[in-house]
Amino acid sequence: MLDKKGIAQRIAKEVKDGYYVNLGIGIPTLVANFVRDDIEVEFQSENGILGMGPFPTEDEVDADLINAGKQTITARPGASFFDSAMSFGMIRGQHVDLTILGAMEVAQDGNIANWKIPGKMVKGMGGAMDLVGSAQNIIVAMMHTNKAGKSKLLKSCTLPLTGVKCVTKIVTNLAVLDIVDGKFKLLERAPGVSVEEIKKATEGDLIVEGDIPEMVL
Amino acid sequence: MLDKKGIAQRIAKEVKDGYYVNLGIGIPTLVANFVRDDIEVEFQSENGILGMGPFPTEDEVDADLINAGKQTITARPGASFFDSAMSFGMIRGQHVDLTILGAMEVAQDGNIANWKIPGKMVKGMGGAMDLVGSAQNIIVAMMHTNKAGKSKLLKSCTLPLTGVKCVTKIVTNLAVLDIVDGKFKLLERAPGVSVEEIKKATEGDLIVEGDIPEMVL
Amino acid sequence: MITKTVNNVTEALDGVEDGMTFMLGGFGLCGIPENSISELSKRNIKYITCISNNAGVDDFGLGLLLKKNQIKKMISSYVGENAEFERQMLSGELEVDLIPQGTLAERCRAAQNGIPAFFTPAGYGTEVAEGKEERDFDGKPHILEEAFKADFAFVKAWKGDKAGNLIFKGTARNFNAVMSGAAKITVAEVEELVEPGELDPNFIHIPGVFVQRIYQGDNYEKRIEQRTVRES
Amino acid sequence: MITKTVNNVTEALDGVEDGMTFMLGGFGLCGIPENSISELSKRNIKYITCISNNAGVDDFGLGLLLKKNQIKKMISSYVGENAEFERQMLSGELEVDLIPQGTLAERCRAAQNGIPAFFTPAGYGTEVAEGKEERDFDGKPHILEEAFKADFAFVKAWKGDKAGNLIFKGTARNFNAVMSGAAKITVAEVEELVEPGELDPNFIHIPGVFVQRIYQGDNYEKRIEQRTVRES
Repeated sequence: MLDKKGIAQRIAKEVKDGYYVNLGIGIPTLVANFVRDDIEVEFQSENGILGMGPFPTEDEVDADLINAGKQTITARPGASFFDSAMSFGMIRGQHVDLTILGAMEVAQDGNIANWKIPGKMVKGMGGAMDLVGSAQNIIVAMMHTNKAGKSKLLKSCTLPLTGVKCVTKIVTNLAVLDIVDGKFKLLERAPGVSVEEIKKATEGDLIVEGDIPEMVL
Repeated sequence: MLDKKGIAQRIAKEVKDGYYVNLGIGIPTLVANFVRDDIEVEFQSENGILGMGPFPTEDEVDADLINAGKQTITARPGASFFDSAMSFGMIRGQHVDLTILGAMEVAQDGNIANWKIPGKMVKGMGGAMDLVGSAQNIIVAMMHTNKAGKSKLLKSCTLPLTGVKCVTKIVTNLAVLDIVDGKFKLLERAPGVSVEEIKKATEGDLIVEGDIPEMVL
Repeated sequence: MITKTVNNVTEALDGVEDGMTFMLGGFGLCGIPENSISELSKRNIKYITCISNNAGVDDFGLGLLLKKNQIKKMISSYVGENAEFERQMLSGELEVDLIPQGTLAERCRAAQNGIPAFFTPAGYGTEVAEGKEERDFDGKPHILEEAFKADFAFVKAWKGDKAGNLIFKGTARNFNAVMSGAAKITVAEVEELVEPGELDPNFIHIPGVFVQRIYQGDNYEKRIEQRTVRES
Repeated sequence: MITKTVNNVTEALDGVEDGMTFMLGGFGLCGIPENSISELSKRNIKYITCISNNAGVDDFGLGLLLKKNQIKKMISSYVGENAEFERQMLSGELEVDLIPQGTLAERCRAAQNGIPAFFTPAGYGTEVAEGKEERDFDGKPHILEEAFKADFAFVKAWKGDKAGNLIFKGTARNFNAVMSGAAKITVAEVEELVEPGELDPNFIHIPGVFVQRIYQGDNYEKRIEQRTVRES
């Protein structure tokens, strides 16, 4: 079974040379730490920077330079700053190659819910609806089940949706799955996790074809 | 009767302190020469400059600095350059206070035709349709009649339209007129021109109320 | 040169009234119009509708107005880093309209550019799409969104000149650039107000035509919400 | 850093084929992609649809392609400063679609930003509106216009870096900025190609993500159509 760091580490392997990537808050943010050194990748933050660098040193901290999580950041050589309309133009116009974000629920039709729990305080969707509404390559990073042990990979989402038919890949603490023909297709098992465990933790329809390899991190 | 320079000179009096002005090609271009020195006016050219200055000296000529008529220009202190989308955003968003352009025909309902004569070579509307489609303050600069002596101030335009119900004021070689309640309202006569002459040269309905003063240039 | 300078924040906010709709630039606390917000608080302008990506924190930014119950409605993409906000929202004192961030930005940009409405895929199939026209383009569903309408836009720039030209710094550009010219009156406060001609016309982010009033701000706190550093 | 540099114009135009739709930046001859146009002429690519504000002059700009009958259709706002253009248009050899300049710019910008369609007042009540949806907003009639679709955008910038970031100069920015990223592949030629980090990230006009290929242009003529001077 993977921890959050492990999920990020596995997702990092999906990041290809030449990709522009938008990372959501939470597990996705950790992905940047695990991207191979020998490929070129640029991170976009929707508040208006392309070419995000590491966190600043004390001396480098600049209140005018933050990421979408409001953390202080730095800019790499070749970076650029722009306004919010152009930033979402990049996203909506499908110029960003990969979007990695968290979810409360994912359904086998590719629907995703990650912004609102009725009856609870709602903070808002931020840029999530724009991202899932436009991105062609969306990886969801999440725990396979919630704290009560209930599956988060469902036949159909129960929470208010963030987007429809948009998720292409899911990496959880238990498995790597693609959405194929309206079902979850199991691709890899987390270290030490059996297909049976994954089946049990998945409420949606699961395609299991042949031997399912254990993932290599 | 006014010549083209006179028309431009009369229109210049409509340019008020603090106005951003877009000047069309032809007579309108001449308006800039007659604007009072004691007021602040900025000229916008739709190819991407606000704060157009005079033509350059030989030494100042820069191929990357032209106006919409493709003439070399200069930029005044406080000028800015921008792309074509933002330039027409200024126009469409009604940030430009006054548009002065030429016309082949103007009708008493405020319609204007200035881009196409069927059967003749058509060069295109350029930015004219965007300008007349959005500007709230449009002055037409033109000769009252065409070369054959036919009126260009009509009950209804005969040529393909550039815009509908948009013209507010017309300055010709004979008169200054406003469009009021779907008619031409005569405001001023050109020096030495009688009301009768204006009536004869105007095909559209003409409102003549009281004494019509001769214009002061 | 058409001069846009006003002497101080008091003049800059001339005409501001109860019940108006304001746009406020900034992302989190980054690039917020600190001086204009202070003045709105001081004047105790009430029943405000705020179009702003976020709602500040308890003791800074729009939190200052929330604390005094000046805000009637928030139109934002992400809120609630603010206990008082949460209390007012749950109690029903505060109306909240949550919309996708890119749609928020584009609706400002549409207002700035005279585009009354546009189609976007964001929010299709979600509650954001309720009551909105839906249409497919190239087989992909979209919804129709309209330009915002606001009385004042309050923005903050790094540098500005007396002609109203603005330059922003880093990620403080965000909504400040798209809100400039998107309301009836745009009020810009700047860290450094210079003479026309001092800013390179090739690198103006927002031309002065989009700005009605500009003033030199002061006492910028520029608070950081998540100071995150690495070992040097 | 993701590198966008290609070695020369030949590599830059890899994949260009007969029958494609191209966007070409520039206003008149100001800021046109001279090197890419030369290469299109040299390769004799035919049956082209060109989205370009103008059509060049007889012996320069798109006039070079017109002369060789490479262009099937022009989508422009103002044309015909060019005798050969006029001849081909009147003879019916050349299709011409004339659209308002602001609509042309916004349809490019829409393609760049993933907006499939938007409403504009330009052209309402004229033949431009024929066959288009009309709708009133605030009592004012508008028409619906759609984003362009193009295979390649050819743009020209003043400076660019290897990451594809672009900076334009003066009024040569025009359609070059709005066409960048508005086609499947954007090819930028620059007067000066520099290393990443040499351009100030705060003053990039077009971020590299909108550009697929960038190359150092050469032999820029930068012709002036209407050289107009005053006495010094």
